[in-house]
Amino acid sequence: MPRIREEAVLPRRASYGWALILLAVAPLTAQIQNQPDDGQWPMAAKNYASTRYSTLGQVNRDNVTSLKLAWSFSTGTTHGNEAAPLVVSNTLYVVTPFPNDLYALDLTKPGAPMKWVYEPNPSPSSQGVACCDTVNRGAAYWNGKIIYNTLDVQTVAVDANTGKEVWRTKLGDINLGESITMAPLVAKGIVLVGNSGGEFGVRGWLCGLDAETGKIKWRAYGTGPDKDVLIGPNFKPFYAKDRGTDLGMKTWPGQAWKIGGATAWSWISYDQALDLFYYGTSNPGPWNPEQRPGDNKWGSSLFARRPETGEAIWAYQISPHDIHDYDAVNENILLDLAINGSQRKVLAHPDRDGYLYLMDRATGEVISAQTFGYVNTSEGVDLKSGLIKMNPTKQTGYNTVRDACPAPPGVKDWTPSAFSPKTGLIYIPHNNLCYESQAVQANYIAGTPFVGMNVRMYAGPGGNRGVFSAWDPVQAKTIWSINEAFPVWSGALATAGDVVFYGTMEGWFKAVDAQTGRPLWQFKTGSGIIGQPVAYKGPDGKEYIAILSGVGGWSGGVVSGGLNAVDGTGALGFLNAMSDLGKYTTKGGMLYVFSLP
Amino acid sequence: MTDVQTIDVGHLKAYDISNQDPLWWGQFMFVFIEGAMFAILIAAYFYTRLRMDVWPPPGDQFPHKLLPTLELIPLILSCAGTYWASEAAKKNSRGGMAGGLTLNIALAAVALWMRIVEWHSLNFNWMTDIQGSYVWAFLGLHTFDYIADLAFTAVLLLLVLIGRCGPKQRLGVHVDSIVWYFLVAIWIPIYVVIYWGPIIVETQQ
Amino acid sequence: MKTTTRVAKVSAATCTAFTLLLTSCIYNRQSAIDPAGPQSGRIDTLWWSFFWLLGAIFLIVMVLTAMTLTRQHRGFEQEPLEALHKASEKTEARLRSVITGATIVSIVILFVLIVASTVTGKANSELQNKKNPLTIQVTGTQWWWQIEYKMGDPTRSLVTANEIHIPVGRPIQIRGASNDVIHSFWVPNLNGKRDLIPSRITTEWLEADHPGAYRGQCAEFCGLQHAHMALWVIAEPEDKFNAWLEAQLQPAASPRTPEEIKGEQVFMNHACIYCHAIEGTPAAGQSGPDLTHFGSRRGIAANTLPNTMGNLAGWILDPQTIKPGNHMATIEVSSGDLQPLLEYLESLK
Amino acid sequence: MKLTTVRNASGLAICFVVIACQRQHQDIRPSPTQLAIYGDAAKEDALRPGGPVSPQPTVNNPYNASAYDISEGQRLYNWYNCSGCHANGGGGIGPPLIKQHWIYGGEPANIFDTIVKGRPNGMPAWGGRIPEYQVWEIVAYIRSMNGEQPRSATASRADMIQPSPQTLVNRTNDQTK
Amino acid sequence: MRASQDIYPQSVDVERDVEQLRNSWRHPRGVLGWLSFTTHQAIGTRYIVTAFIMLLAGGIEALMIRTQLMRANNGYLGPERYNQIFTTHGTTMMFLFAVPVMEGMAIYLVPLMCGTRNVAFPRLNAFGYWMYLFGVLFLYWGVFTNTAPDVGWFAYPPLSGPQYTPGKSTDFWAQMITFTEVSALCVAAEIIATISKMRAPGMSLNRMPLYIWSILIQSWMIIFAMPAIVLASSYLLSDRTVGTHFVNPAEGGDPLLYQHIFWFFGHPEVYIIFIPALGFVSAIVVAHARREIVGYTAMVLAQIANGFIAFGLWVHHMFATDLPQIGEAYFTASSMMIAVTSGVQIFCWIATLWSGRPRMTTALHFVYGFIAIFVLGGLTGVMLAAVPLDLQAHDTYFVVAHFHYVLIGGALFPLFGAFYHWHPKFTGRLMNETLGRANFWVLFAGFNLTFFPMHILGLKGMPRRIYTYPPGMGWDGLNLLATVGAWIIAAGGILFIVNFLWSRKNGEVAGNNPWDADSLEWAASSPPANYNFEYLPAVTSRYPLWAPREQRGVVTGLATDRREALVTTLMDAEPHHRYILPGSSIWPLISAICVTIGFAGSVFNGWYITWGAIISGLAFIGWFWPKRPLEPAHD
Repeated sequence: MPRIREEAVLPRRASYGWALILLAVAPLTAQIQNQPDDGQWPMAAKNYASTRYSTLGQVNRDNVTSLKLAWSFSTGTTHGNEAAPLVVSNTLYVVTPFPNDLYALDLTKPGAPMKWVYEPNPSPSSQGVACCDTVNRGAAYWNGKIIYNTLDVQTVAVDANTGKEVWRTKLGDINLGESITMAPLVAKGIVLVGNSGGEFGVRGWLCGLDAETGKIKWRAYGTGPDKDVLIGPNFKPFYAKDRGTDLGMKTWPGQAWKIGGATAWSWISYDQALDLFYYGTSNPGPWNPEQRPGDNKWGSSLFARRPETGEAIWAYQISPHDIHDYDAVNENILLDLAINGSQRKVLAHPDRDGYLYLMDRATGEVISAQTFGYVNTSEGVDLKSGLIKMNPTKQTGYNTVRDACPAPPGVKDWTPSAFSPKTGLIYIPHNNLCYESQAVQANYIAGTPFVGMNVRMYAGPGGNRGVFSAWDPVQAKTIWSINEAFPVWSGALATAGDVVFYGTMEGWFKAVDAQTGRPLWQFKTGSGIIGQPVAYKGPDGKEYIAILSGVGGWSGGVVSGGLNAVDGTGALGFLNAMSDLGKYTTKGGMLYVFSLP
Repeated sequence: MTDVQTIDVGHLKAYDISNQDPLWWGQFMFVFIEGAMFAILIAAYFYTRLRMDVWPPPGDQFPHKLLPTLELIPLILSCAGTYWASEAAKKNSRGGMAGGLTLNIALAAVALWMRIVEWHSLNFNWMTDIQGSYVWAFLGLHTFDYIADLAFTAVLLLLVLIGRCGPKQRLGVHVDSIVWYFLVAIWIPIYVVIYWGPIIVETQQ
Repeated sequence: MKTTTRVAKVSAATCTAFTLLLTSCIYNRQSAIDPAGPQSGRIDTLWWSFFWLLGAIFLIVMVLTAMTLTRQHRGFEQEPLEALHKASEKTEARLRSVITGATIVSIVILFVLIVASTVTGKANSELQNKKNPLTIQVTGTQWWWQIEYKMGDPTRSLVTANEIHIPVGRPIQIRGASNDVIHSFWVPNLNGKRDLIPSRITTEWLEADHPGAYRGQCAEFCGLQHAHMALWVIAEPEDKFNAWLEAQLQPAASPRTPEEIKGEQVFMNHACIYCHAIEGTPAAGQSGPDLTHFGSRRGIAANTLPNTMGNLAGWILDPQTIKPGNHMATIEVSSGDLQPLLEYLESLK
Repeated sequence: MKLTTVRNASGLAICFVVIACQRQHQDIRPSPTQLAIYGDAAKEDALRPGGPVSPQPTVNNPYNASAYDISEGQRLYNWYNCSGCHANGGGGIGPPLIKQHWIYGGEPANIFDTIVKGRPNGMPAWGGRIPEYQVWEIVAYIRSMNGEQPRSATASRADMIQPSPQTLVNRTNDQTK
Repeated sequence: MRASQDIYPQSVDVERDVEQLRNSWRHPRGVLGWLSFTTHQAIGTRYIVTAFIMLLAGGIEALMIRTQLMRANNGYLGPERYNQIFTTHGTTMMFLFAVPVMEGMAIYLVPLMCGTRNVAFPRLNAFGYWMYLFGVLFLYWGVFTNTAPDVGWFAYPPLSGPQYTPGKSTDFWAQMITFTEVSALCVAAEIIATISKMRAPGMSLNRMPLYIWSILIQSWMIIFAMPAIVLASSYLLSDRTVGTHFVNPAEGGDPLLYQHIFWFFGHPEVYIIFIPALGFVSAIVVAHARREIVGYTAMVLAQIANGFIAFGLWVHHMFATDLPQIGEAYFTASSMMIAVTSGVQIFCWIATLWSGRPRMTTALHFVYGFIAIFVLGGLTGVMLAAVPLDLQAHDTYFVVAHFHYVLIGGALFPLFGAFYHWHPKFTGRLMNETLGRANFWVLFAGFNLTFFPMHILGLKGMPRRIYTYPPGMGWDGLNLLATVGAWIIAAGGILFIVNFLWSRKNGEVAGNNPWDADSLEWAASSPPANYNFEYLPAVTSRYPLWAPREQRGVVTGLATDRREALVTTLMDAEPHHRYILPGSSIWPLISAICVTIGFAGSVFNGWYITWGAIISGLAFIGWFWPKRPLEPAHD
């Protein structure tokens, strides 16, 4: 799951990660979260709460129609450009897909010339273990350093001014199928990095690194005994189903947990007040559920941990025995909302299984879980037990299962949502896909995929493959939605100007009214958009909107990887749904920056 | 020696254009075989159908119903031509046979054209999935028989027109009519299966 | 000497065939009429009742048929058969009533047989109502058996191959599945056969009355090596079974001697690792039989050969001669590597 | 394709006999493996500095056009996880194998080389582990994906959900061209 | 007997009529002429000869199988070859020998027994034979090019599907089925038409010989059963060649559906084979016990019931597939019902023999052998109908023993009996009785030696279709015994061939009715003239040749200068109208060749279906194109 999703999610997630990292960089972060926006974008998600909300209001619903291209920059790579650019101190940083070059662009000069470029030269072989395109979702700024991950399982810190490498740490082994595509987050001086490779039979982990030295302080595995998962005496899951000792081992047959996935390949949020960070783990491996009876903890689970020690405080397994590859890796937006009259610290998690989980982020209690798209693989979440009720007729296995919705990319994949405090709405870029599948025996060979599923995806009810919708977390219902032909695989951006930005895979960059969803403005970029839009205040005081264009990822592999749609089971079945993408867009890799004239 | 008993049949007709002729029986047998095959195929279709949780299989369009339903009109009317020709054959009326066969062929050709147009609009083929396999089997087998009989009827018409039409050929016209009635009659259940089958048994969701 | 043996065998077999059908079947490790469980026991009883009843009918019919030769014309001599080619009305009527009577008798007998058969079938299906069943999934694969013990607790699930251990006196549910073509699971001493059909799960219940090793074999033609697809069912007392289960649940024994250590490396560095799994090592291939406790098994290559080091060497070096067409790759193992590999594999008790 | 033409031309062809023999041959007892790597078997680049050279030796696939070995190749393609990256030919993590343009050459010897030696951008090197004869069987299967094996030697489908219903039509048409 | 004026009415000119009949029924000359024959004697003979060659081929394959299984771990045949051989053996015996030989006998005998001149559609008859022959050549072309099918005569998917059996071997098998089913359907249709419409005047349904009844029932069974195998083989073939999904479970197909359809054909197939054989037995018993059958009505009803029940018990081949128990009970009951209907017939024969004056000819020897073997096979069949027993015996040598007892006992023994019985009619000479009896006893002993031990082998756990077995299973001795038996059967077969060849030249000249038998074929000369009868007979009883002379009759008034027969009504066989039979023609062969090109080519390339259909269509037009002068209109 992690790998698959990664491709799709790259642009937005990257931004999110960057933002988080910046926030983590101590005093600055606190300010960003709690004080008026300084117009910077220090981590992929803009802030620790992952709201992707910019308080800049210069571009508003009235004048957005006159938004013009200010300048552009080619990333020189044509694989999925999923990253969010960072803007710190009048410099814009952008990470490319493999070979993961880092560009620093000087915003003070016209046309934003390049200040420096950093080339980490990751091992080319790592491309062979990137499940869903060789994407990277972005960097994080911390204390004068840009910190990000390379595909070949390394984390690097680069001096933000000079582009010199500060430290580099190797965290895993590509020969075991590991890779990293996520944007790191820096909290309390700890760089949080998780691996990818849930489709390669890796054992998932999340590492805490010292942001100054790059030393590994702790490593929390996604499977295995409690000491590996860093579950200790303070671990208090809300639901009985998640309590017990060594569940990460006892819910697996034999030694299967050692190759059981549960990676952390996507977003991390951090609550400074509670001193907890939140992330989700990927699917258990292999995808073929017949080979791993049991709940397969801690695959497809949400974790709350302490940054310094990595110690788990609570966990909630969203999809026990995840049969549909519904990782739980999607972003967790940290909000303070009035629910039933009382103010609560919540976490909004739009999951791939189609439910938007609103949880108490201190305890892990699910407050509400409602579907935000068409779902027939499950019939609801029991708030008492925290268990999801799966639809038995859609259980994948050796017999073909047809018409299961949502498809493995979920109602929503990694593509991060934005939250606007002005409207109180969450803006969700998501999919409308169903699939048919048949399990086949997955053979484990280290460093090669460990999946065991033949899949064909196709458009869900209505025929549109993508949706962009606004969700009211309090009422738990969709306020408005826009259908798109292709899955909406970009991140979302909400601004104080009551405008919401997102991109489509045909290459349109769109602005819509945050209240009503009315389309306001659109611009056709050179390639399909799967990146994460950001807003920043330039040295000239103007508000700029930036977006990476460059199709790819899991969904766009048909174009970026030159895949052959004759085989619909290609790209883990996504090819079947995307066979016509090549008629709409070609490869690309370009940063577009817009402003009012 | 005593003579054995004698039955003189010299006065009997040398042929009989009716269901008493062995040729009629032979033709009936083949119709029967075809009918049995289509019956098993229809049974197999529903057996398969009931084993699937979703029908039609995802991705397959629901077949259009307008054109195939309209197709029934020329198809059923063509039987009138057949009937006319076969009655004329009994009465040895060349004009009647020619007229009947022409009408038959013309209407059948219209129906065939409509069928092929509709066939081309299907978004699945035999390799797509099980429904595709069955629909193409139905259409393929029936259309094959249909075209074959149409060709045979055309040859009969040609014989009638050029005057090489003895009792045997007239018997042929008569016998051909059962095949045609059969092809029309069997099309109706096939039509129901192909075009209404996807909605006859309720599928989940 | 061989000839003598064969002659002896021939004469023994001849006796068996024609005189001692009963005794010939008493000892057999893969026999339908040497029952070792309640299921096969009932079938055995049914078989013998059918055998005696139908055998008697056969004899009666044969005697009557023979009598048409020996007693011909009795009672009819006076009738002018040659002229008329028929008997008197009286005789015809008598014959007709005899035929009618015989028909009625056969219908009654068949009815009895149907009832007996249905009752036996019903009784055999009762086993599934017994408490404390053990579920074993048997997956047929060209050409070996994958055996999975399905416990409620996933950590106590077990994967092995070609050898099933069961506790005596406990009902066993066999869930039959197939990875490729149709196979049939058949351990005649315990119960009848059940097809393993891709896309379906079939079930069969069996139980062993007393300890023993019972051989089974694939009974549905499944391709080239249909003949070499055997398995053992080993029925043991509950405590012995539990001990076996505990041992099997452990990861593979670590190699101890230098030879074994080298053997492990040989295994990991050849294609073996792609297809076979040894729990506790990086080898986790699923395409071939699980070898975690290979050394404890009775046979290799789906019991084509007894599990000895010599046989194993032959099997590794040239599997296609021993079992032509099977899916074990012919890999090249150098002579220096072979012995350590053998020792390592045999050490996996 | 060519064979079809031959058949059409010769009507009831005696060559059927020959074809059938060859396609049907089941070499289930492969010759001992050598694990030789045909490093220079085929060049990836047509350009030769220094002017024209004498023809390169080409290594032929011993299992070309053998139905049994193509099907064995298909089994091994899945067993050795080729399908994990290349799916059923459409690609995903790895590039597609149903295609016209080969990064490292599409001749049997090139594909053999690619499998045995690996390629720098993520293709693992399988040499030394997968026996040589099996590599050739996989090569034969991969070539069949592109219609480069006689249709009479390739399977019409496998017993699994099919790669792509819509586009398979075109694929078949391509093959019959 | 020569045609002579004295036995016929004075009103006819026998000399002239016979002369004209000879002319109008004369076979064309030359190779091309030989290929154009359409008389039922010629076609029937061709069927029988081809089928016996297939019996020889299947027998050789059987010997190879038995030789391989002679001892444990035998290396005579490898698994590839063994699987091909046992598949070809089963396929040959079921499709290329048993059904065609029964059809051949029917084609030869039915017009004679019905008292008419030819079958209703002589050219279709020739076409059917050519299709059968090409089917034979097609399969054996595969066998000799190492493309023999190796998936069993039942070819269960998925093993026989595109994934697990690459190459063309199974396509050859499936297409061979198409050939034989076309042939069988042609024969069935023309036999039904002949029996229904062309019986001698007076031969009402209740006067039809039992053999005619059995063939009528068999033909109807073919009509009902063959469409199922058409579908099953088309499923397989189209899945294999063009990628349909009829048996692909992943895309919604079902391998068990194939089994259902296959056995919906496959079980009746067994009855299709042995119901005519029961007809042989009835004919032989009546003729050689020299008395009318006891319980004619019961026999007829039992046969009809057999025909119906045969379609209701196919699932007993599938008990091991875990079907619902209620269904199993039904199929157990229906399977056992067959024992009643078969039992009635056995009782009737025994009663007939009991009350008759049996003449212990070789033919009757084979009938006695038949009763012994068939009853045993039937009783083991009753055992197999019981689900619990079947679950043990299914797919073991017990079943092998059972169906060889039923098929060899139930079909081959009567067939040999029939051959000895009708040989004088076919050739004009009797077969040697001494050799014949030797032939019977060797066959009988060899048969039991081969197949009886297999019952025990099955119970001792030996599965079918294994190419070898390990030593120490307790199977060695019995297998050796069976192999010895198989070689003894082969010796019996050689005796038969010797007898046949010897008798062709040296057999005693038979005369029209050497057995003083009852049915009409014995009224024709031996061998029969192309036109069978100078004057078609008329009938007033069930046993026309045993009727007093004053009750016999003949038909006059049929044209003799062309091939003309009489059509009678269905029930009472009243004369209705005259019917002109077509003469010799090369077109059936041309059509068969065109169809063969389509069928054989489509295995390699789907377009051959289209091209084959077009050229076949042209050939059929040629076939039916009216030749000048048009036949006269008499009305």
